[in-house]
Amino acid sequence: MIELGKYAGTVLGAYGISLLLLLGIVGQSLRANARARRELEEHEGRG
Amino acid sequence: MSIWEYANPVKFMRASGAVLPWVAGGAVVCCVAGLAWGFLTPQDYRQGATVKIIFLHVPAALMAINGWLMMLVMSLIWLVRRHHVSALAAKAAAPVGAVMTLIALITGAIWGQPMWGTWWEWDPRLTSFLILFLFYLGYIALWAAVEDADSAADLTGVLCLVGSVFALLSRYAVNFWNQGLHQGASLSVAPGERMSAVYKYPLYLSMLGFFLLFLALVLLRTRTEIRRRRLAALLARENRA
Amino acid sequence: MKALLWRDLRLAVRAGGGFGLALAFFLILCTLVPFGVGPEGGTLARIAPGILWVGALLSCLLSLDRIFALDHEDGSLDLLATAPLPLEGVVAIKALAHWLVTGLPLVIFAPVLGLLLHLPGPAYPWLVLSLALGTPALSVLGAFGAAVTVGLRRGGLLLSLLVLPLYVPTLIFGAEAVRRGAIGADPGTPLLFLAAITLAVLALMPFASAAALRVNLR
Amino acid sequence: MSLLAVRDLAVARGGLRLVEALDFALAPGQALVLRGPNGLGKTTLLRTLAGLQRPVAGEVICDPDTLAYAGHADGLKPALSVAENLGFWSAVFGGAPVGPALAAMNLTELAARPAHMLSAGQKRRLGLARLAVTGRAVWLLDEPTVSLDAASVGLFAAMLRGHLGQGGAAVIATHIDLGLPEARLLDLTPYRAMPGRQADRPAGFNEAFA
Repeated sequence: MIELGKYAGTVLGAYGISLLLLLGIVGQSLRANARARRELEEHEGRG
Repeated sequence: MSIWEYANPVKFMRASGAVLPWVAGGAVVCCVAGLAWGFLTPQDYRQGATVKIIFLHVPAALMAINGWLMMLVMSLIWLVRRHHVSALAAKAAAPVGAVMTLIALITGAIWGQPMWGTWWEWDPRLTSFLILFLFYLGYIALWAAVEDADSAADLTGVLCLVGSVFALLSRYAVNFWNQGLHQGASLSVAPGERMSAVYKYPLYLSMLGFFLLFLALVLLRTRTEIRRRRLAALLARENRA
Repeated sequence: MKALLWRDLRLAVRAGGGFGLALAFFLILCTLVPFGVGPEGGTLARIAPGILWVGALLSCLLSLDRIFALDHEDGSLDLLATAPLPLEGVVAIKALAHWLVTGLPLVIFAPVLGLLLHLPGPAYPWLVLSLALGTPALSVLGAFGAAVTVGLRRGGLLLSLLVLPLYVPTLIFGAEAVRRGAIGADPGTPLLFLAAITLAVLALMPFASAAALRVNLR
Repeated sequence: MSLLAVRDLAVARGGLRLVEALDFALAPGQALVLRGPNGLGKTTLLRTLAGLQRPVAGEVICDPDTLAYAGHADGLKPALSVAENLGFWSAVFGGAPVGPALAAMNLTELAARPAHMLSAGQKRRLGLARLAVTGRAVWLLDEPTVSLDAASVGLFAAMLRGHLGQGGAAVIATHIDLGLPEARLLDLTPYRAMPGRQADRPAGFNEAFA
């Protein structure tokens, strides 16, 4: 385990929140894209 | 063949589909490597372990500004050349830019807490980013509020131009209003380098990672927008017939 | 152009609404602040410049959506757009009418509210001057926001979200001028910046507003 | 010499073409009555002619300072009187006297009444009287007779005929017979845009992505 000293909470908090936000936008983008693709394919498949 | 060929939705879909996996893969590799490397750097003698936050804060801040610049360029292309894909790319970039701004703000606040002794300091740079975040929110809200896609693209384009001028103006006004505690730009190519190589290379790597991540997200979201527009267009045509 | 200005002013006077409302709002706001921060004179005197400026700004915001919304609803805007007036001129005149109805009374009334908030004596001329220089910019920027949101349902809330960030530079320089006046420093620099912003905004924003209006009239 | 001509005109609403390949010309003294089912694009065509929106293709050939547009809404301010409302538009359009216009639509007795006290038909009459004070040659009228009674329709037809007699012209979208035998009829149905056809320049997002 690497040494974070007295700022452990600060650093881990910053990394945690940032990664959470990044994963959030990535996940939202992927979900939205999958949904748009599915809806479009359904529509085009129908005719 | 001119670059404008890629403004055609079909060509854009094909080209972006081919490029996206590579950009996304690169983004993941560079982000993970850069951030992990950054996390493992030794402590700074002055800032202690908090120096590790820089590997998030600086790239996010860069991408926050980069996102708005990209929106500005895309809006200009839309207003001048009327390429629909560029309007959608501007729309796609906004939420990504807003999240980057938020990350820069939050990491800035967390970093500032032990350094300045307070969670939020009305420092010019942080304040400017807060204002930039408000501009992002307004832009996203306007896209969401206008129903007709053509009007929405035009109105947000005009808003983006006006907003760019005022974001810049606010930056100078805020500087005038409060000289800051924030340290100067951390990356300087000037002699008398302020940052040692230990921190510099991981920082470059995570900047590259954030840039690729930004690019991948914008490409992906533009593809989403194109698909949504296509669905809406097909429905509109069926309603007509 | 003159006819349009007269009509807007006459409508504002007859329909009531805008004229007194902004002033009343300004008064209420400045009454509420001491309840929030306590009646201690020193504190009030210190924050008075900022409160007065923020109050003026919010009062101005209140009536922005009326600049174009009513004309849009009753079709006047379509007719004005096809009239022999440039749309940029229409926007400028309507912003001017808004300023005369909202901004000017605020400028005149602000010193009275300054008394309520213990504004230090030397600051009064700078308060009036900075508001007189700054409020036209608020009206013109507001007209832009109103032009962008004119056709929208629930446009009012969005209007605030779009316009308030645009008000930041004006607010900073305006309040700074009063603050410097209050402590006896030289308010010249912020006043110059304020005037520069107002002039630039007056010259350029009508074009952006007219462009937005044209999109919304399509 | 025509006051208004359109060549190969296409107009769009919501990013989809409604009417295309439209050609016509209006000489002084002529009136054109647009016919066609609801939603075909009569209003859109009139707004395009008035310059409120851009044509998707083709061109409108006219001097924009000769056009007067009257849409569904009359552009009246409820707080102002009839004479004040009309006086405002007269001042905007160059100061024609309001008296004759009031008389033409039988509004002289109502001149001092605030517009919010008018009936729907009276409001419409006031809106139409506005056309007379614009001094413009080409009137673009969108359903001008809505909420008018038979007598008022007669008044309007007489005013229109007078306007045509003075060398004016009019394009009118209406479903009723105005009693203007000299007016040309233009049914827009044959000009309805074909949805499937690929356009060289898309009208908007809906065409660009369809």
